[in-house]
Amino acid sequence: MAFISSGYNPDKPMENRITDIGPQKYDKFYPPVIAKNKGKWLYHEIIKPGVLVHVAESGDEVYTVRCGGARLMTVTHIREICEIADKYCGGYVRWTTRNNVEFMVDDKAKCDALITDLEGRKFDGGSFKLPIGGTGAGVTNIIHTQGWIHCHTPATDASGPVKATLDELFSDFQNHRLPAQLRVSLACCLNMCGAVHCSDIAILGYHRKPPLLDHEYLDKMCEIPLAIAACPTAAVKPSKVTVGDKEVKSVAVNEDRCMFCGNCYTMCPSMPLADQEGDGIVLMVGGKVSNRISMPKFSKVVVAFIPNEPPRWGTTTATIKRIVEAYAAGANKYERLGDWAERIGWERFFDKCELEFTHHLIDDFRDPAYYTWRQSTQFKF
Amino acid sequence: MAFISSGYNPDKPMENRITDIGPQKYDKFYPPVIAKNKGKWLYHEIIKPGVLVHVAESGDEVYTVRCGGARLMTVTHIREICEIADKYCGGYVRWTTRNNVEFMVDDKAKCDALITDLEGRKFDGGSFKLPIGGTGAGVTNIIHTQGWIHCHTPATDASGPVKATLDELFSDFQNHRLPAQLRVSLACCLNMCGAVHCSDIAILGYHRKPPLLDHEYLDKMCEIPLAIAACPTAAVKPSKVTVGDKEVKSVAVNEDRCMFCGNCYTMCPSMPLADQEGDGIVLMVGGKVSNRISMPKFSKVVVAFIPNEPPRWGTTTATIKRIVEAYAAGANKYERLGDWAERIGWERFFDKCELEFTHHLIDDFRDPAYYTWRQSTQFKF
Amino acid sequence: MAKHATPLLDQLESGPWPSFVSDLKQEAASRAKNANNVEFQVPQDCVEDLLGVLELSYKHGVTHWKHGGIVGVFGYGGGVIGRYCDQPQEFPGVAHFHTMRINQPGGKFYTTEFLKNLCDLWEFRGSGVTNMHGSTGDIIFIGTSTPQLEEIFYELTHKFDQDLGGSGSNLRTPSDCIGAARCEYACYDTQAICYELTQEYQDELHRPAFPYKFKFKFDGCPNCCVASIARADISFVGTWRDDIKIDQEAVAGYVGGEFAPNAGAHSGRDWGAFDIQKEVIDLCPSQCMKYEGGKLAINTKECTRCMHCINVMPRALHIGDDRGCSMLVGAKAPILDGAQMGSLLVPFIKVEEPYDEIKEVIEAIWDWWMEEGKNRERLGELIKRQGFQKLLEMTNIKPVPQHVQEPRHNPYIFWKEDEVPGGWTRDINKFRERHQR
Amino acid sequence: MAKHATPLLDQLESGPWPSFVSDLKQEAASRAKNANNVEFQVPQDCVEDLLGVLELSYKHGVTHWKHGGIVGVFGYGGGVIGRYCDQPQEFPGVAHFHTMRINQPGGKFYTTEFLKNLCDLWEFRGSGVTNMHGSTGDIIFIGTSTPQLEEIFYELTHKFDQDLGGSGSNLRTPSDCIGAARCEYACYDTQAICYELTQEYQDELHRPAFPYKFKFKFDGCPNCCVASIARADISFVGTWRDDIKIDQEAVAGYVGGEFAPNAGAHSGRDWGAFDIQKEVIDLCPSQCMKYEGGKLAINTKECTRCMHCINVMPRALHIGDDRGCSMLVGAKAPILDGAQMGSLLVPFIKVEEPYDEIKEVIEAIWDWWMEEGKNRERLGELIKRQGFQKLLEMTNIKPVPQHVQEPRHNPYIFWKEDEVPGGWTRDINKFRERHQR
Ligand code: SRM
Ligand code: SRM
Ligand code: SRM
Ligand code: SRM
Ligand code: SF4
Ligand code: SF4
Ligand code: SF4
Ligand code: SF4
Ligand code: SF4
Ligand code: SF4
Ligand code: SF4
Ligand code: SF4
Repeated sequence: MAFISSGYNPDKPMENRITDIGPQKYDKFYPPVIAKNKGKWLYHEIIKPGVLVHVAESGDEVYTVRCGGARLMTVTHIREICEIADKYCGGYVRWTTRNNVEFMVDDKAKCDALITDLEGRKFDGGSFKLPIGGTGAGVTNIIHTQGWIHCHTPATDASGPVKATLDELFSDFQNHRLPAQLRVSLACCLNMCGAVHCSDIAILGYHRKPPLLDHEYLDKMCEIPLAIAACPTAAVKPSKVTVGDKEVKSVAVNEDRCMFCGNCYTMCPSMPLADQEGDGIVLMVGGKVSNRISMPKFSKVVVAFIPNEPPRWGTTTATIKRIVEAYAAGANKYERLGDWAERIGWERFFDKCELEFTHHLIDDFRDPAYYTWRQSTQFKF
Repeated sequence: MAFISSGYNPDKPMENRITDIGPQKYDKFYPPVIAKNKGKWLYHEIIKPGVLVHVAESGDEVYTVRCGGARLMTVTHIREICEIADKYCGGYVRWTTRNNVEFMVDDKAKCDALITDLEGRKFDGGSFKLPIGGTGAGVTNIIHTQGWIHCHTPATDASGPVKATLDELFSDFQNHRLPAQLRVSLACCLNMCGAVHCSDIAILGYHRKPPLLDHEYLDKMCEIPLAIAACPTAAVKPSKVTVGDKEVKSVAVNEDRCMFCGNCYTMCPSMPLADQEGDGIVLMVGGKVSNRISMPKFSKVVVAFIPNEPPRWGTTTATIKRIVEAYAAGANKYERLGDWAERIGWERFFDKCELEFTHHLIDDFRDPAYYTWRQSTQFKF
Repeated sequence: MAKHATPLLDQLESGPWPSFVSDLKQEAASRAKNANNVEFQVPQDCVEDLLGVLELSYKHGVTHWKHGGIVGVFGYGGGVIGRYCDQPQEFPGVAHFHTMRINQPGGKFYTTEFLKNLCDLWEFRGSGVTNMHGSTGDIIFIGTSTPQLEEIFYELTHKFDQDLGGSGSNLRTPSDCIGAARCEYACYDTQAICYELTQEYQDELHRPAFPYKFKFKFDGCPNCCVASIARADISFVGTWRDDIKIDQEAVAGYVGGEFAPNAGAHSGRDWGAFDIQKEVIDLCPSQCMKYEGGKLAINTKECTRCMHCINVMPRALHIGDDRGCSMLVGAKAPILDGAQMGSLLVPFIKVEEPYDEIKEVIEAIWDWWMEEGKNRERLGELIKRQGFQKLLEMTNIKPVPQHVQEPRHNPYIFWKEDEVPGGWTRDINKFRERHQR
Repeated sequence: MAKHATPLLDQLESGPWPSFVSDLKQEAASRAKNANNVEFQVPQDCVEDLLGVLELSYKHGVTHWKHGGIVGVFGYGGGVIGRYCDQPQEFPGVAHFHTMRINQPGGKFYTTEFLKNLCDLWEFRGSGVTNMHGSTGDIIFIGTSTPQLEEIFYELTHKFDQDLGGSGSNLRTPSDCIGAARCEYACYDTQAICYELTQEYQDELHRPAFPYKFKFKFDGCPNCCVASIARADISFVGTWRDDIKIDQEAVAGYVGGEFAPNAGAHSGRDWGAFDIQKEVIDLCPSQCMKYEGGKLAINTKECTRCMHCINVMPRALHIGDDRGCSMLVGAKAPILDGAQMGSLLVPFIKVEEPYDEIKEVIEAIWDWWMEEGKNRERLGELIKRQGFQKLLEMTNIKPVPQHVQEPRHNPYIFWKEDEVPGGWTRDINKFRERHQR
């Protein structure tokens, strides 16, 4: 493995340096039918799950075939996508904001051929490479984060639970039977790298043990004042500790004030939180971001904890499935999950989804908590 | 004016002392028709504004005539009420939870005579002594507090603004033309001695100048630590001040953090807030306490400040009248003021009531403030 | 002629609403005349001076009363609010002008005999000026001097079998709606329990042992005519668990226009013919009603007992038979940390003598609050500070979804060590075996 | 044969959803085979080791990655996230395994040519594993070593005219919905402004000068397909001010069953015949629609542009012509003080080149935040700390009722001295002239 230079000269980093050029300009990448009709689209239709047609003022049409994808993608897979795009789409392709792949063609016949091709592609393990779906009143791809594949703070994996959940919900990826769109998201820790806090169903990795303290190294590896300042509950305080026969500067954690957010660990590697028994999943439901009918809203915590169960996170996926089925059975047409829960009342939501209500679900975080308690005699038995 | 003893012996306070006997037992004071039919009422009807009939399972009826009253009442006035009750009601009378007087009779004929009598009674100054009204979809008596008649912390008077407002709203005290009941309340300072924070219209006395500091006396008259602890914004700090040629212990106030709540003054008389130019009225609207249709809710601040204008508080009463008329014109049947404002949107509320929206009306008090800003693109131009 | 000119106040004599100025003037005149030869125990012209000092406030735009100082009756920590005028030379009649709180009877029913006795006493030993009633519910005697406090108390207790109400860091005078006495909506007897608890907790009412004030209020149904939800540390609001009783014939009477909707509450305007669909079915917050084929049906399981349909058709609909109350806790005015409404703690509890179950809840709350509450910290603020979960724990009440309007949206769950397998004590070196630095 | 046994991960190869494990395995195999004789600049078996370390995490139930340390390219403060494995001996191929963020093109449109170039580069100088795309929007190259960072950057800029995205206390890579490119609902050209602002603020994007991260996201309409409201310090959401355009004939088409409602989004279930009253009129949040006599009418003044009716009948209803966007500020994830959604700051602003008005707002916000924001304090938290009123003051925007969902319910108004006649300086002795102690 010989080092091959790009032309970059480490001794003269500024030589020929090109910086601040930004991304490629978007319109260089528009397929011709898009370039021509941009801003002049009249309406669209979902021909069947995963397949859309948009019709322009000019009469032009663009057919879009949306395919699911693990967003963790190798170059081999991307090359295969390119190959398909070259074959059917004039060398253009796009990704959606939820990590689906969209192939666009400008006539119906090409579209049918494309679909047949896509449906046939499978990985050796048996899963689809590019399943068609993700439109309309169904489930689409799960927005997610890095998890155990790359991050240092996760309380659960990302790609694994997502794969397991989407296997469970797969039929709804290819169907429009739900009352409205249902957006599932996953974040592997409280940092919530995504819009997880406003999802119909959010899967959240959560720690439950206060940080370990690596006293011997703490002062060497961390800036103690930063670690202290990082804690939102002021649980971290400076301390002196005897390690062996030396007294070292370190920190102490008031464990009863710790909410396991991991901020201290972000600032200081000598305060790890992760723990096999402690870590697991919180389920939140009923959030949304669109302004349609109701205003955007936060997801609410409905299951305080489910242990990590790799590789298939069975309890998590079964619980999600139960929620989806209860929603499908109970909600009105166009009604998002959160709107349904609010209409029937959260007391009914727990009944219908067969979820246990525990004290953890009652807000106790700062002043706004009060507004989530019930200041009324209006409730259902 | 010779001192006349009750029998109490100051030297032996415990002699014959009777304590802890509580109030009179309620049922000693029930009119016979009430005693007989208690718990067995079937339905009621408002025959006309201020006049109710309740019908019992037994077939018995009780007619109630409700009369407004300044709740500040002298014994002369109470004796007149007793005289009426003796004449028509067998010597029974009651007050409502909103300081109205209720005369009850058990047949219609007595009721008519009673009404005629009441309608004729006026004070020398010309106002009614016992105007009939206060029922149904109208305005009833204004709940209020002590104001300048007795309290040490008010930012406005109570009885005066209440009289002025009820003169302005008088026709609605005797009419059922409003969409629903409309409850007006007044509190003369932030302590809000009443349910003012949940009223359709709340008139609130408010200071706008930080406390004066009577340094010379402060340490003598107050417990400095209590004054410091009283401040909800931690604006009060201990300090040393030179008065004349003496250094005295006192406090300092961080004026930018002061919200003029008067808590420090409650704990320490050497920190008065009252000021002719500073003090005045805040108007809040849209609160309610009943659980009917919508849940109870807080009133919202819609006018940040109106100067005190004794004796008739013209701007305040005119503003209230404008709000009532806009509500009467715009709301649906059964719709409380707050429900109306929420249905049409607060942006429309300000239009329709011709009120100016100022920065003061945007919440900036602690974390929950965030939840009152608009997290949506849903709004009206 | 009046002792003080009151040109500003005089302007409040006109207009239809009863004028407190006119009333005060008639009292002043009555005292001046003293037709019954009362031996006034406080200055005869105190009402004149009250008008005078009020006129001065109208001129100055500020109050002329100052702090009370501690006055009261022996052995009680409440029931009296001390008050002094800050211009005693000019208004000697009100130089000392304390109020006394007299515990009102349930439902505020009176015999004129009792009232007249009070009037006589108060004319004799005080200013003759009252509030009927104070915001908490008491009869307020406005204005007497320190020496008269014991005298009045003595006469009240000895002659009239009547005690003072609360003030200070006490249980405050409980109060109730008229309820079963004259209201068909009452789900329990508000007067009975209000009286019983007032008697049971006389010690708490008169002797300050609490961190701050504490209030009970009793509403017979969710209409909340005593506004308990807005202003009681514990509000008791009547409710029921079974079906709303429907008299279909009477429903037809409303639909047919025979009966006025809402008992005539909307008679001041022509709202058009009664439309049961629009006015009842569509406004039901839980959308649990149907009117089909001339029959009204309610799905009890989904009903939130908001009272609307019953209010609109009181002849046709009646509250259920399995009655009791909901208990909500923590309501209070804005000082210090913002106003609160009561939060639902006990969704349903029977209201039956001797009220033992209810007393258990009350006392568990007090134990916690007296243990943990800071000086001048209301129950609502303690709940906010330590959390609703803590309240449930201390009252031994199982968390149910009814406790929340919605579950928390922040996931910041404070797990306790014993809830987490393996506990919190871990060995960094063991961790480092699997995770190098 | 695989370098590491992965019995747990293998179970994720079954099931219909695309298996990332299968994909990683195919990549591992491809690198092992190296059909094109690539001179891999990072370990050829790094994907095997990635599978291995992931399997270990599946066994241990915890991550095996540790803190990054500061790595990057010269002169930039962002674009690279350092990452090291905590078991480097066992998995040397991923001992150093940094990610690079490549600023994605607007709307995430690509030519295959460009993509293939990126693939070649990343196979050659990195692991060949990517995220398409990261949550902020970037193309994420997962896994390379420190020396390769500059090489990749050099090739990207010199060969592909392509820059890195943001990380650190920088402007983050802005991102947009597909908008006008293929969507009839777009109220402005999301790609154009996203590109323009990305270019304009390259310095802010690459060189950390902010208290913390800062994000722009561009949604063409209130459907919010890039979820800007949930996760952008400034979200730009398209809207309009004039009438929704109604094609009555097409409305009739929907009513008659000729067109599928909501463009066929509900085709998976039989919801019965389309009922315009129930499905559109009754669901309109502002109740501003009427369907009478076969004509649809919308009261524009009351419409809140929620998109529902347009979504249901895209052939019949079209957004207005007076278009622009709303700007909302402060959205962020829960760390530290709780999640926020964007709060409406600018109800309406035109989105037209050169976007000067918009830039003014942005820069006023930045000036304030850079002046007042604490280290690691997001804009949303600063707004919470100093108040929305302060934000309006600093951006010179007039307060309007549109800014609030409801006016404050606490009356705790912090008046400023210059707003109060007479100011705050008062003389206690003068006060005492009127008010004795
Ligand atoms: C392709 C994509 C935009 C992009 O730039 O990539 C897109 C495309 C469209 N969206 Fe979207 N939305 C896309 C992400 C979103 C998101 C963002 C997200 O989920 O993270 C939202 C907000 C979700 C939320 O509220 O939680 C979103 C909320 C909507 C809505 C509102 C639906 C609702 O009931 O609240 C509509 C309207 C509709 O469905 O009729 C909509 C409508 C549409 C239309 C019909 C717009 C059009 O006329 O072309 C497009 C096809 C819809 C479909 O798939 O059924 N799009 N759409 C995104 C596809 C994601 C995917 O792969 O599944
Ligand atoms: C007499 C009184 C109880 C008492 O113990 O003294 C009372 C009596 C009745 N109330 Fe009330 N309410 C009384 C204060 C209240 C209050 C408390 C307050 O205003 O401070 C409320 C809560 C107000 C709020 O929500 O802000 C109250 C909310 C109701 C409601 C709910 C109305 C609504 O639209 O929300 C009803 C139902 C109705 O009006 O049909 C009701 C209904 C009734 C009925 C019809 C009950 C009955 O069947 O007898 C009584 C006659 C109503 C009328 O006046 O039109 N009562 N009622 C109080 C009279 C006060 C007064 O002098 O005006
Ligand atoms: C007399 C009365 C007002 C009236 O005109 O009716 C009253 C008068 C005072 N209240 Fe009150 N409160 C009165 C009912 C209330 C109520 C209403 C209620 O009980 O339903 C409230 C709101 C409910 C609540 O308790 O939160 C109320 C909330 C306050 C507060 C704020 C308490 C809080 O936690 O937010 C204070 C301030 C304090 O305690 O220092 C206060 C303090 C006071 C003081 C003692 C002022 C002080 O700091 O010394 C007032 C004495 C006035 C005077 O000179 O007569 N008063 N006070 C009411 C008692 C009469 C009665 O016994 O019937
Ligand atoms: C790569 C990415 C997740 C992904 O799998 O896609 C990511 C990964 C990380 N995020 Fe993130 N964030 C990513 C998008 C987001 C988003 C979503 C967005 O931008 O729309 C959010 C929520 C929105 C927001 O900004 O609030 C997000 C909120 C955070 C936070 C919490 C920030 C907050 O104010 O609450 C942190 C914590 C921090 O900054 O210390 C964080 C920190 C991190 C760090 C740098 C962890 C750390 O503390 O060092 C993660 C590095 C993971 C790794 O090893 O690769 N990341 N992060 C996303 C960036 C990819 C890209 O450029 O496209
Ligand atoms: S959510 Fe947490 S663990 Fe997951 S990628 Fe983001 S910072 Fe890392
Ligand atoms: S995990 Fe969060 S709450 Fe706990 S000590 Fe660390 S920073 Fe503080
Ligand atoms: S509201 Fe304030 S000023 Fe008025 S009586 Fe109560 S404590 Fe006194
Ligand atoms: S008035 Fe209130 S905020 Fe101002 S100093 Fe006094 S206690 Fe503090
Ligand atoms: S609260 Fe209910 S029971 Fe009590 S008076 Fe009002 S309506 Fe009747
Ligand atoms: S009481 Fe209220 S919730 Fe129950 S049926 Fe009647 S209107 Fe509906
Ligand atoms: S946000 Fe609006 S404009 Fe953008 S893609 Fe979605 S529907 Fe179209
Ligand atoms: S866009 Fe929304 S608010 Fe406007 S008319 Fe359509 S449904 Fe109603």
